[in-house]
Amino acid sequence: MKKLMNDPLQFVDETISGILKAYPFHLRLTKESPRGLVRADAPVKGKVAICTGGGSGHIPLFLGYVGPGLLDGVSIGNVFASPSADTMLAVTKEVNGGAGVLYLFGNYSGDTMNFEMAAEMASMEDIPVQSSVAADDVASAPASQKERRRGIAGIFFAYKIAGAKADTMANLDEVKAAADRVIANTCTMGVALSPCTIPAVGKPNFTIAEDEMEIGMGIHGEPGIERTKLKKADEVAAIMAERVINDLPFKSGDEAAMLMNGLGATPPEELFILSSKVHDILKAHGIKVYKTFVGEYATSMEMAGASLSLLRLDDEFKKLLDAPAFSPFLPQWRKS
Amino acid sequence: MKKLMNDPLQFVDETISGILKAYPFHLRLTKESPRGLVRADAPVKGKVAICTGGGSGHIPLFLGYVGPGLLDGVSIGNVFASPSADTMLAVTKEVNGGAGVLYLFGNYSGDTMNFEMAAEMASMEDIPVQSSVAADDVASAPASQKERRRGIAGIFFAYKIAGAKADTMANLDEVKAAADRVIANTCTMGVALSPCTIPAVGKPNFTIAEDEMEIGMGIHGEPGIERTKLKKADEVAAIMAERVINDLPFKSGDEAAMLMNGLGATPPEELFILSSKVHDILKAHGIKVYKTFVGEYATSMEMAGASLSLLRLDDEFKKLLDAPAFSPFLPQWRKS
Amino acid sequence: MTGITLNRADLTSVLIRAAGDMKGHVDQLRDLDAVMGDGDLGVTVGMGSDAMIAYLSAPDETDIGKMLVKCGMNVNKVNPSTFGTLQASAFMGAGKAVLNKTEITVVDLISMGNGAIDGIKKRGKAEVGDKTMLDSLVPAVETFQRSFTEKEDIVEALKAAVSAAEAGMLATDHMKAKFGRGSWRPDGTVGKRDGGATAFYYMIESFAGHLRDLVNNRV
Amino acid sequence: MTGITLNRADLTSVLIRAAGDMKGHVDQLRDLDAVMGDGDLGVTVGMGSDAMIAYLSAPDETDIGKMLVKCGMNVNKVNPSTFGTLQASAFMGAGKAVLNKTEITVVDLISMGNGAIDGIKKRGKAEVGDKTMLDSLVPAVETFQRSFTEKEDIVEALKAAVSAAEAGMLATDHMKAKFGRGSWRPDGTVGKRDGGATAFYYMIESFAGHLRDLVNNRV
Ligand SMILES: Nc1ncnc2c1ncn2[C@@H]1O[C@H](COP(=O)(O)OP(=O)(O)O)[C@@H](O)[C@H]1O
Ligand SMILES: Nc1ncnc2c1ncn2[C@@H]1O[C@H](COP(=O)(O)OP(=O)(O)O)[C@@H](O)[C@H]1O
Ligand SMILES: [Mg+2]
Ligand SMILES: [Mg+2]
Ligand SMILES: [Mg+2]
Ligand SMILES: [Mg+2]
Repeated sequence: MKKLMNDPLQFVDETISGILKAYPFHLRLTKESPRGLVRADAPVKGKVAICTGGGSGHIPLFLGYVGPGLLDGVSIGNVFASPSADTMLAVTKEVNGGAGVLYLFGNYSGDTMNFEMAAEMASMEDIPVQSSVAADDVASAPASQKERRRGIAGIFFAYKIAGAKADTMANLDEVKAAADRVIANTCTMGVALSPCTIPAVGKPNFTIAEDEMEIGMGIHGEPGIERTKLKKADEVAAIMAERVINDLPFKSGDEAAMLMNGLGATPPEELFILSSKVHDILKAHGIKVYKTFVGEYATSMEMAGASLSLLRLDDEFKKLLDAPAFSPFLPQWRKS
Repeated sequence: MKKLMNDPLQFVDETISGILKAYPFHLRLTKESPRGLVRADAPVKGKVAICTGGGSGHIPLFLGYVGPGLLDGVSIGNVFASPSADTMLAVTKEVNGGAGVLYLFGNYSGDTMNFEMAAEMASMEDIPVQSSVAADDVASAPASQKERRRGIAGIFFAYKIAGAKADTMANLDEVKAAADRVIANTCTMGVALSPCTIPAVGKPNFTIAEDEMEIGMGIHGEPGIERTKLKKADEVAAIMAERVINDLPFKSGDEAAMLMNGLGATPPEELFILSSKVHDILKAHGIKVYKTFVGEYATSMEMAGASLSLLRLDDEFKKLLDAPAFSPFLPQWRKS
Repeated sequence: MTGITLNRADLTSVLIRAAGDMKGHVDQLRDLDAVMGDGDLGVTVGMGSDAMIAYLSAPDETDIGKMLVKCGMNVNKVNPSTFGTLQASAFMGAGKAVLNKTEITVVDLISMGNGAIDGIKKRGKAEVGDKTMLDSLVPAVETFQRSFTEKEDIVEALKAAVSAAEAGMLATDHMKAKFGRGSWRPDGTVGKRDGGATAFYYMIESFAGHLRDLVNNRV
Repeated sequence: MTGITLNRADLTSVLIRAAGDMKGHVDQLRDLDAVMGDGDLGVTVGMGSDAMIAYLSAPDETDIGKMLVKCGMNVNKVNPSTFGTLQASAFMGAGKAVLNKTEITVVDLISMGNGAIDGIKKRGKAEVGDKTMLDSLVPAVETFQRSFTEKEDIVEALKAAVSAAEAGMLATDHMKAKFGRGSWRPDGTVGKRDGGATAFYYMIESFAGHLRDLVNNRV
């Protein structure tokens, strides 16, 4: 294990400490939990607050999405492990601006159960809470069982659009509806080339040969669809694109936002080579790309690999996607 | 070599193609060279234009720094190889808005000589050109021979500040003076944990044992100061910080901007653990951090490692550092 | 041997000892979880046991129900993994069944068992047969209840419960995982024993054993 | 054998053949560069030679000076590495020394050699002794000039120049690199031969050999 770290058991807390020192204008800890972070200006009066949370090791997921135009608070678990319900409750209490709280998180059983517990505790404190669960990984279950799918990088679109919706002062039901609609219209598929190591475990989470890749692998190393010889970028792009396009399915005439996400060790150059091919494939299918995002939006520490997410757009989504938002963890984007 | 690519000899051109498809609103090719990129709205009338360039494999260096508030054009070489003087000339002609052009690039002999040639050709076309050469790597030569040092991640500060200075409609001499002053006040030091592979070469550019690191290694794998056993993050942070602080030297009472840069495969979590410790060390030295940047600002493809850059600030630098700027390759920042 | 009652100290001593025993099984649990899941079950159970021991050694509630709820919350705090959360839900469900009591009877014990099952089912949505901890817990509680109702012999009932838990655990070998990480490749789970069911079997076995000792000592 | 003149076709045929020969040395050059530098010198020299051959096979300038300048620009275009850029500078310097000529004499050849040296020095700032290509080129040009001035025998002068280039190349073994990648650890370069000096030695040797053949055929 070759990591720049100190005590593996302090990995998460030291990361949080570095983030707070780097961006004190941006984030602060909750009073009740050292694993809860909220916008420095939380709560925003009258606005629906959005909270997320999940295991560490995925930066910018999850804490990098907290900020104006995005989310209000985040609960941070150990590496690849859910945060606890009481951290979630602490965050909920500090972000609630009187309009209720949406929990928006990825579909993993630990996270789901803890957010459920937190929601029950919050309702005992008279804070209205709703939940939206992102489940975009087409490789993890058939389309007919979408609710069983893992949540991966496509949650970025839900964060961005729900965050912008909340900024319009929409009510809790409306913000949840926007998030759910994004989730229903987002499909993602990934490939992994190399493993990563949980600091406290000390050895790689899976093994893969020098000339192999795994298609459809999850961001914690969950099994994919197929393990094959390493393919050319254009073939990999085609595998991801065809699978994602056919899942929703996306149709000729659709407009889409595209995210080519890097898992950690894969250089931007390779991501652009992949996304170049995906652009060509989408064009051939008559699907128009309204906006492209390329970079690291959901990582697995030093894992090599990439994922492609597509969101089907409508006019409301376009407007909300273009709305201003700020986080020092995210690349800049521009109105299209 | 485990890369998501097609023909290694097309690596750079396919990357550029992906970038242009992803960000058509942001960048366009020069008419005369397929390796020259300029701001979509170039030339900006009356503004001093700033050009950079260098080898590929370092994204966001170099092309990611082209944009409003930053640079106007970039020349792109093969992986780790200088671009050609005629590409530089093509870029120069398309960005010149009538106020002249500053070449701002890192200190490598191929780049230096080609920018010199380009400057001579530009002057034959009556375009006034000046050059500023970034040489911030304290590990590459003693402070007494600063002009021999390699240019690495610290060039980010020169880009940001010179870009903002040019936006004030300062003249060419003033923009060059700002860039030179940043360069004189920037020190960087890096460590590398693993090699990277030039696609056309196909094997790693150096070898290093599973339990070793190289202190002071350059971003192409140039020799460092010392190869040692892998140390704890706090020790690594201390080695980098002490060396950088003592080089300028930074003194108690100084204000600084800090960049903790990842070389590619090192996860953000580890960068924050390092930067946390650097914050503590700077505090102990009485140096105040005005602004912190953590992330990938100058990479070496899939190399693992990090570098620390410090810039000594004055009031003008602070104002220029805070000025707005845009690139889809860079994380967002905020006025301090 | 029917009319036994347990006070708070009795219950905490049994639970603390059972939690201590669990730490002898962490390596096996890690290995079982590594086959179908992510291999953290050993760590998870270890941390949960430490949290139980820490809280129950100096509980801040006299009400047994509230104490169990709080014990669950402490388990969840240090161990919000799937297992930890469901274990916490089990404690909270058990606690809710005996709120406001400072002494419990065997009938209360049965309610606690059913409360634990309800807590897990409500949180995890799984049923018996889905290859989870429920596959050892549910038969144990059911058997305990049936045996005690029929024979009114707690020692006998505890023995039967442990056997039922063991049979349930062994039966998971043949099941397909419907929940948790194994569920993404359910066919790959057939022929493999479920870690969560195994952990609950050991918990039940230890709890029953220490409770029997206590009962026997009292006679 | 003094009064030889070369037209454009003579010069291009000699240069094209010399460039072709260079491709037989790329592996050795790669290995030399890998020791002190980044190992791209083989690729670099190969690409530069291809560019030379391509341009000189159908030059679009009748003026020998302009043709050499453009040849240099083409070399730089495909190969803007340190070596390629300096090789381009050498061509441009040589070309500038014979602008507006469609035929050249041996005296012009000497001017071209000095122009090439000036081009490299101006661009690279290095001097003889700094462990660079200048260490084989400069003695070759100086020796050629001296020998031809003394004896007016071009064949003799070419032989002397090649020997001087070789001696210069061998002398780089003992030098410390002041420029290029080796200069960041100069002590580590002692005992190692410079790749750039070696490449220039081979270029000089081939150029001289093919020129001698041409001269001999003419007699
Ligand atoms: N929905 C569920 N309901 C009940 N038990 C479950 C459920 N999902 C998983 N389990 C149990 O939890 C065990 C795995 O726990 P753990 O290792 O903590 O999971 P993870 O690492 O995925 O968070 C499984 O062996 C199974 O017995
Ligand atoms: N400033 C200089 N002046 C003259 N020759 C130089 C200079 N710097 C390097 N060289 C020569 O160039 C050779 C290396 O060329 P090359 O491999 O292209 O360099 P790089 O890969 O660093 O761009 C060296 O062996 C040396 O002979
Ligand atoms: Mg887990
Ligand atoms: Mg597990
Ligand atoms: Mg090179
Ligand atoms: Mg080289």
